[in-house]
Amino acid sequence: MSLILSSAPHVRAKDNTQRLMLNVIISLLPCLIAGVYYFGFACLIPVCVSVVSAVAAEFCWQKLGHKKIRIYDLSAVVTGLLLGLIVPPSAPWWMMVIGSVFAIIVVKQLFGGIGDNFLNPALAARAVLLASWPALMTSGYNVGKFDAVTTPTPLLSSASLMDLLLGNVTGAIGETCKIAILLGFLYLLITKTIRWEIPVITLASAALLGWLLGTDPLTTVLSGGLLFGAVYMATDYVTTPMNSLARYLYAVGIGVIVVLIRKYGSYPEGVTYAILLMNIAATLFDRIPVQRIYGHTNAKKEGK
Amino acid sequence: MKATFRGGVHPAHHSKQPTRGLAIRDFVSDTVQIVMNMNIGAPSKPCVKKGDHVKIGQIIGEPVGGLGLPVHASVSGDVVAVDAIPYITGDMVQSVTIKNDFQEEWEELHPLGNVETVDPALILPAIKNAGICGMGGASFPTHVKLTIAPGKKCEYVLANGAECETHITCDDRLMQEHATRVVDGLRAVMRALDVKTGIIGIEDNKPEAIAAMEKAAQGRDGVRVQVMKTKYPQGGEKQLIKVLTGREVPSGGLPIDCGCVVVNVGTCAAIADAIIDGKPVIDRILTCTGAVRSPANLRVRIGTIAADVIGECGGYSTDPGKIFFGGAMTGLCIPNDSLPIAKSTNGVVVFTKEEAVSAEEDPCIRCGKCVDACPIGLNPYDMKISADIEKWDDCKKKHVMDCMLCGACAFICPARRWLTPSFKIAKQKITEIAKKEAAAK
Amino acid sequence: MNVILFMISCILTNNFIFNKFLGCCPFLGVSSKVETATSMGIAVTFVMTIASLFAWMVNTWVLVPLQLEYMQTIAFILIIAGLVQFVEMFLKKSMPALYSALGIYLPLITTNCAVLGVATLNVKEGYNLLFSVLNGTFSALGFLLAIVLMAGVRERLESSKIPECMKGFPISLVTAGLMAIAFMGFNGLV
Amino acid sequence: MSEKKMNLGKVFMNGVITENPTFRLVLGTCPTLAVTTSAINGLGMGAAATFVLLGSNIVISALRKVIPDKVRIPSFIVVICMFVTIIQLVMQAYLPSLYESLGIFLPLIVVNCIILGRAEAFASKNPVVASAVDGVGMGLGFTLALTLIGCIRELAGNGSVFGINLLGTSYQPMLLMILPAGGFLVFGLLLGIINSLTNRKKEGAK
Repeated sequence: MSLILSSAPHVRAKDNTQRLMLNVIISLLPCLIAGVYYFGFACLIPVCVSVVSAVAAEFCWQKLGHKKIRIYDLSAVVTGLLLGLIVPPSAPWWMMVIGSVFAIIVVKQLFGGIGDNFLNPALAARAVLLASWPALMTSGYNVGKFDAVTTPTPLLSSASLMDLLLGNVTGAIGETCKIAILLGFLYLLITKTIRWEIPVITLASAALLGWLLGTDPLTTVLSGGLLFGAVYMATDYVTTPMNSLARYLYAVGIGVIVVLIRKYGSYPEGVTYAILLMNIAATLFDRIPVQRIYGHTNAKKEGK
Repeated sequence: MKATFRGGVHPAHHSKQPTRGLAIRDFVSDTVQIVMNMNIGAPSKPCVKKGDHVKIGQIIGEPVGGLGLPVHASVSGDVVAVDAIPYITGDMVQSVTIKNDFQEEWEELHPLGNVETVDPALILPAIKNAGICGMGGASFPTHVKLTIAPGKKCEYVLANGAECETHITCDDRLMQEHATRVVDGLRAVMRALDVKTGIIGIEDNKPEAIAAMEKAAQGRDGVRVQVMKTKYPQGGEKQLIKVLTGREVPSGGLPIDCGCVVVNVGTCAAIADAIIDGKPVIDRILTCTGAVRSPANLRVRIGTIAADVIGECGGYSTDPGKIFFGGAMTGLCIPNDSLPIAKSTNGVVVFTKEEAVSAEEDPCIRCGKCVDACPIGLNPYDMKISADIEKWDDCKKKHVMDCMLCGACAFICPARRWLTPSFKIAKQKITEIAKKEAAAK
Repeated sequence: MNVILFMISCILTNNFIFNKFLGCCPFLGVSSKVETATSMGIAVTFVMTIASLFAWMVNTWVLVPLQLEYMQTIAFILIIAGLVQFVEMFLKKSMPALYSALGIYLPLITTNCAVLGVATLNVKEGYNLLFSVLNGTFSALGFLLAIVLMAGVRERLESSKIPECMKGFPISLVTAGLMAIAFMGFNGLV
Repeated sequence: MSEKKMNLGKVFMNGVITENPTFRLVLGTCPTLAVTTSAINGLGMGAAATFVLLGSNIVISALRKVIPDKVRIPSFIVVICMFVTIIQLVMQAYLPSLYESLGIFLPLIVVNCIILGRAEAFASKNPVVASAVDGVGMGLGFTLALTLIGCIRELAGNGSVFGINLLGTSYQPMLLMILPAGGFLVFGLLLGIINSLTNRKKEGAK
């Protein structure tokens, strides 16, 4: 009889990395379907190119570096899919390749691969694309149902709240239909993939500050990529703080910066930058000694 | 209101289903092998030799040192061997093997009578003489735990009926079938320590046990039942105290430092047996489940071989891949099924080959689930970083010594990181280093 | 209002590190621990504020009247070197606690191009006394913010599985680049 | 004599390759990042720094026995400053557009660690000729590095090198490359590539 000897615990929760990533992918499907509905099948091109090149980049890097091939953890697929959903539907294929490769190689693998990137790869790639080809990233929404519409920036359009909710506005492929995003959010909550705090606090703080500065709270929440960013980007495990209070601060920070950039900045949309900036600050937030350790009378005195 | 604590996880509760409704049944094997290190402290010294005839309850191992406990024969018959065997820890341990003659001859017992009327001063010595140690798995000598250091005061005695571990249902059955014994034991401890309040904490997934205990506690001085939320590690000493009294054990301290004493319900029953019947620990209730044909709650003699227990449960249902004593969260693996059960063994669980495969460590994805799960409020992610590069000093700064190795973080980790084993090593290393430093001084 | 906007722009939009590349050496060299990075940042803030003040005074009241503008660089570097010496001595005497925290960073600051840079920039932009000092202080605070954030990220990188060839400067530079991308979000904020 | 020449050659190559100030020692990062938005800027900056290095190395080496040890750093800075002021005035007069695009980084050559570093590490300990060769070598190494980074950034960010369009009109320039962030990224990635190449060489040698 050969018995395995191992240290406790002998059971593990059923959710592993791959499964969590799969949950995220499933939760993104409504957004993708809504994108196809509004922008036509053509918008699948940037999405597919982005996913394929992300996985290919990860595979090549690991193969060439003689590392363990980890593409089966699906994290590259998530990165590619997220990037594909936050670009305009007519984004050229070569731009998606550059974006995905940058996300996987520079933002993720150079720092050590999954878990070690300090920025959300998809968002960093979007920021790179936005800085490199601003014209391509802020126009090109006029495909599918929006052939005749020529509003360049979704934030400036005077769409009704209902249109915003349904996604009947121009914008990035996956960001417009808020109903689809909410469906995805619900799925992520039910499967316990993410916790509700970060999205809700982000949205609430943005709505509150927006309201103080004279914007209708619902418009703040439903316009642009805020909802998508709050649900899918701000909750990215790797780049959020670990402690609960730190997470709340992080979420508030995102909401505040989003509104400030929208209101005063030169970019029409600040979600990308807000989340990236808070990603950078995440490790500093984690230094705040927030959790009281059982049996320690004064957590603050203990230092970090 | 169902009380609970911060953090925690919900491991496979369905694992308890096979044995939940099964009544305790007696099983006496034809050979027992009784090891001498069943409790924390120095191993006892065998005082019988090969060929001796022993009766049930006869002392076969004499206590050594302050934490020592006597060991009693659990069957009557002839001693066939006194030798050293490798035990769970891998160390060689003295053991006494007795061939059961099934005559059930008992050594003369000295009952003390009703727990409400017995002289409180006699209770602690009786507990010691009965060889009682923590039956929930800790195996700390109970009489030592109940000896209150001067200057400290005990205000609560807590009976631990949480049974938050996976697979194990023996305490559940014990509370249902022997509720009065549990309350008797609790009362005995309360009287011995002159404590007014005794609380029995039970998780809400055991409604029958709660009903039975509430009934048994009726009319008993200062005893009440508190229902707790079902969550692992509800039965951890520190969590139990927090939930039942709102107090916290100071870091590095003992429950008594916050005025509490925690006794497992199984230990309570053993104490009651020792006072009322004068019976030492010769048997215990355990759950044998997993990949066995008919899982069961058994009352077995101390020293019964694991293979015999599994045989009594119909044998293996498939090729076993892993066997451990205790629940799946903290249980200890055994290298083969010829090891005997000890006083603190509350379960024998068999895993199939598929269940036994250890997951490979993936890179941490910083999901923070371990931080949320830690019932102590530590940051397992951070501690693991230091432990992996063997920076024990940093581990200590990150409070690894407060870790109680409950396994919640490792259970929840989606990257299957070996968090708890790393912390176990870190704690050992830090203790070793501290010892060395103390010796150098 | 102008003043406030100016201060914000110094810290965020025109960040010394991410936008002007001033003070990169200490930014890359002294950012491995958050604590030391903070000390360095504070020391720089201290020196940059005083240096802006003195450089402006010397430039406006001495160099310009005497038509010695071409001596600017020499004059400024001497002022800074002298100031750093003076600050060091002053701290040593009056605030030993602060000195022990900042002491080792002070000599490094002489050759920190951010300090000479801010003095030169003030003249180039034609700032008055108030704005020169504000520019000194708040640009330095921007440097402080950048170096502390950088240190936070680098502490995290310590436990990462960075490829061998990227360890050290390369990954720090890439990190700084990615941070600069994020800071671009502040473009046009003021 | 030939031995001496060998040494000088070694000193020269030391600056250009073995101890390339930018890629091996990672000194003078600020100008490296700031002015390399185009190849010509990189070249101009490199040339200016080379001139200062050469001048300061010669003067400091000549004065190395005169300057008291205690005040050597301030003296070095004054010498360097002198040459910086000269090059500043020269550029302003003859190359006003380059002078404008280099901006404050021209006076900041004073605090460039490469120059002070060479003064301290080499010129103050070696004879004039060797110091001059070292200055030129280091300066050339710096210039080459800056020009290389400038070329890459200009090519990707503008489609041209030294102002000559190479990639045609259909190329969509990657603007990021000529933004500050692009400077950090290109420099970092180049360093990484160079490290990995030298590591491979070392392993090959083993």
